[in-house]
Amino acid sequence: MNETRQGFGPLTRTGMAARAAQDVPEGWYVNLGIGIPTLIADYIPPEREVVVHSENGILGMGPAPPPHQQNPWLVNASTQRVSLRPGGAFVHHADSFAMVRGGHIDLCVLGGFQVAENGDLANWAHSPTETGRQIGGAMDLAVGAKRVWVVMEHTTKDGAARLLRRCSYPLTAAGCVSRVYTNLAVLEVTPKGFVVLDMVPGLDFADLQARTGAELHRA
Amino acid sequence: MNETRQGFGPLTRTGMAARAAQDVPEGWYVNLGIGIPTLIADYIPPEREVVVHSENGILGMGPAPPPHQQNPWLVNASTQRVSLRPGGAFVHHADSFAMVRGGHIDLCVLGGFQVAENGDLANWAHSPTETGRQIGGAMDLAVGAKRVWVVMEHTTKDGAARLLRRCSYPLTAAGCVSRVYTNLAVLEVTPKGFVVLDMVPGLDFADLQARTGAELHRA
Amino acid sequence: MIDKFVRSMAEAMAGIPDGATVMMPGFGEVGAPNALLEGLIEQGATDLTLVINSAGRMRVPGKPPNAVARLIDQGRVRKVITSFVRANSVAGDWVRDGRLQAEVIPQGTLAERIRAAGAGIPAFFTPTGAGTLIAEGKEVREYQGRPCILEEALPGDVALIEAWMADRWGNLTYRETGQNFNPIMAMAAKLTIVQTHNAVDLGMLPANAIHTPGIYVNRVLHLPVGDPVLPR
Amino acid sequence: MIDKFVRSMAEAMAGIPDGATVMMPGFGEVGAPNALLEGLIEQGATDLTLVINSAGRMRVPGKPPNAVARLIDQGRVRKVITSFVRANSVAGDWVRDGRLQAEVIPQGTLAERIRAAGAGIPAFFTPTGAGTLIAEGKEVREYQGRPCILEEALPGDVALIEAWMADRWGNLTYRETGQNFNPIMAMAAKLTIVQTHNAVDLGMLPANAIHTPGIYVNRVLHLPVGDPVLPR
Repeated sequence: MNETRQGFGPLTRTGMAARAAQDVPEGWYVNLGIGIPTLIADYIPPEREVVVHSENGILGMGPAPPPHQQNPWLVNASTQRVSLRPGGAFVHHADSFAMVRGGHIDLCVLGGFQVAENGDLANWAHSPTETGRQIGGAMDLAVGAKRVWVVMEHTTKDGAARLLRRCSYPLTAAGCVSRVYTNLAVLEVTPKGFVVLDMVPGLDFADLQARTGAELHRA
Repeated sequence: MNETRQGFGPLTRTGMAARAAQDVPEGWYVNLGIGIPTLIADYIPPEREVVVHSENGILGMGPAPPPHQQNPWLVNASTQRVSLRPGGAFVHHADSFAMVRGGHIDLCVLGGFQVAENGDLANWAHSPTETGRQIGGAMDLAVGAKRVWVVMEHTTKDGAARLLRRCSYPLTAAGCVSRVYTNLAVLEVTPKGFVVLDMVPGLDFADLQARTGAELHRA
Repeated sequence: MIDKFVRSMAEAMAGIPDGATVMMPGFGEVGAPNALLEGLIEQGATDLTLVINSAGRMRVPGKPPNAVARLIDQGRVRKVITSFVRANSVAGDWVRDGRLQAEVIPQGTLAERIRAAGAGIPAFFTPTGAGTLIAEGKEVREYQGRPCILEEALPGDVALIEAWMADRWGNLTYRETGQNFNPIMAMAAKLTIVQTHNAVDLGMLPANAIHTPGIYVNRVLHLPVGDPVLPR
Repeated sequence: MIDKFVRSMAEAMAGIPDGATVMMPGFGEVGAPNALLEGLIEQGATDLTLVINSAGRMRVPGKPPNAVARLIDQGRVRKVITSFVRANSVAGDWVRDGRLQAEVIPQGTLAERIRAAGAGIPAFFTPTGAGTLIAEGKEVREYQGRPCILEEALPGDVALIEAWMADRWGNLTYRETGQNFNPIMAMAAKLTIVQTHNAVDLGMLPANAIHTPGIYVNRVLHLPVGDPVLPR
């Protein structure tokens, strides 16, 4: 509480991924969205078996292979070349999304534009009328996974809050988010709103509140 | 027209199957129901490639193998041991019925209790209240196949008509039957009703009409 | 390390509660989880709803009833959801006497309702059964000029699965017509319990030919029970 | 003898009419029927509706647009049904100018609507998209306390498919992530046209690992086109 504003270190992208990775237990089936969520796989210790799903038809995805082992037929949902772990399976798109939509994925981690204190997520468009519409699998994942975590910067580049009372951007899904990992904090979405589970060292609660567009609660 | 009632020979079960087999062209995907329809496969010449579907998950079913080649894991929809033709595939029940319900089966041949002149089929129950209800895949096949043929005796053992103006038994599906092969005749179901395509030698039209509960039309 | 293998039938059956909806695949005896069904009979759960393609064979003099018939005959089944109830069967008797509810539906609708439960589809329209007794009480809507009825997903609490090969992640393959209802029931149940003829090391099943990915499987019991036995 | 192999691209493309709904699988460049798409560009059909996961990549200076973008840029596409339209793409420009309709929907709903068309399901409810812009104009009904929206089947007139192996009955297998939309689009289209890397004798594909049974396939063209090329 006696730190200055300059006294804390926001997490980097990889720092956020590593922090979220701590909370993924062995045996979970997880889908890791494009961007920072994809990096989470690199921070799960190899001895902790977590089965990674990719919506283009991989269950049991492994890391990017060394260049001489790359297989141009084996790409992830970001169309990056990846590998398959022993025990992995390939399926078609309807079967892949049956895993998602049927409630079989334990955890999906998505990037976000905005998260509201009621769990609403906005991560695909900035306005209802823009030409570009990149929905992809986000709506299916947000609705279908047993748990949805969001990893994103706590504020926009301009300093505007991304954690809000209500989202102003078009929704991806209503009431779906259970936890948010930002570069400043880890927050649980609860019936009373955002509860702060963790903050980066040196950051105080008031500072975090000042960067947040909804009321924060202490754990 | 000058034959006596005793002057014609009704087809046997295998005779009916052989007659229907004549009309199955190369390249069709067909499902052959339990009973006489199953026998049709034996009368399709080996050089005429017809792909037989069995709803328990076979596409490309072959005949019963010799005893020393029987495979207890390979049964048809009547749970008889069968074989697989080169090019055959095994699928699960939802994928098998997707072939049926999705309109991909060119022809399904079913047994029948009653067929009406509007194409209605009754082949699963004799009353709405009986305890035994053996629906199986008949409703799916009757609705889903591109064409439905029925193979059955022209009359019941008691001599009652099975070809009727309207079915009195519970329906399997409405308006689905396009052709009926009986032990006496081959009939097409048309917008004006039953049209007689073929009769066993020695039977005359009036005799056939006398055994039929709906008006017959000449081809 | 993920290891879904269990060491005993008791472990495989643990926690199946009274009142559960139990899915049982198999077509004839092929792909039928008969060992697990014996385990369930032993385990004692009652007031069950069975989802099963056929509610049991016809009575054959001199032949003992099969396991499903015995479970029914013990009064432990409240309801069957099935595509066949034979009049001359144990299930038929119990239905006739009003001691067993039977929801008899088209086999393809049964398969599709199970698949829908696994795939997160709460309800769908289908032309199958429209204009028949099956349509009674169901919403009807026309698509492409054909009447279609609204059918709901059919989820299970437990699925008993018979596999040919399994690994410790619960990936499964089946033999020949042994797939039948197994892959979709594994998808549709909250607790999926497998008996497998063969246990193989992780990575031994070909990745593009796994019939049931391990995500759908909770427990695997290695039981080399031998070939299916034909009823007749 | 059933023989679905055709000898030329012209034969493969014969009869695709103006106004057709054409389904194009592929995720990235993997499983994308690029040779057939070039054939379609050559063939000349216009006023097309494309069903495709992504309506085209972002513009990259110095890189030529891909085949889908060229088809759009020739004014031959009336509508895309897709899960991605990028603002900075050929499709994005045409949408912005009002010369291309875009129905942008969730990827899983896209897959399920295509599968539904293949499986004879005219419509289904899904929670995906409920409470979002996607739900506009759609019927909403609650199941298990969740709002669900009614989505209709998405059939095609033509599907262009990329397979790894094919036989003369049209049985297909795919490599690694090359399955993606291929098996379901093959099911959903009236006319399914395949380019295959490998042609094999009947009986060579393992019967319990065929991804697309031949019942869904009309024409197969043997074109060993080589590995997919990554966009970047």
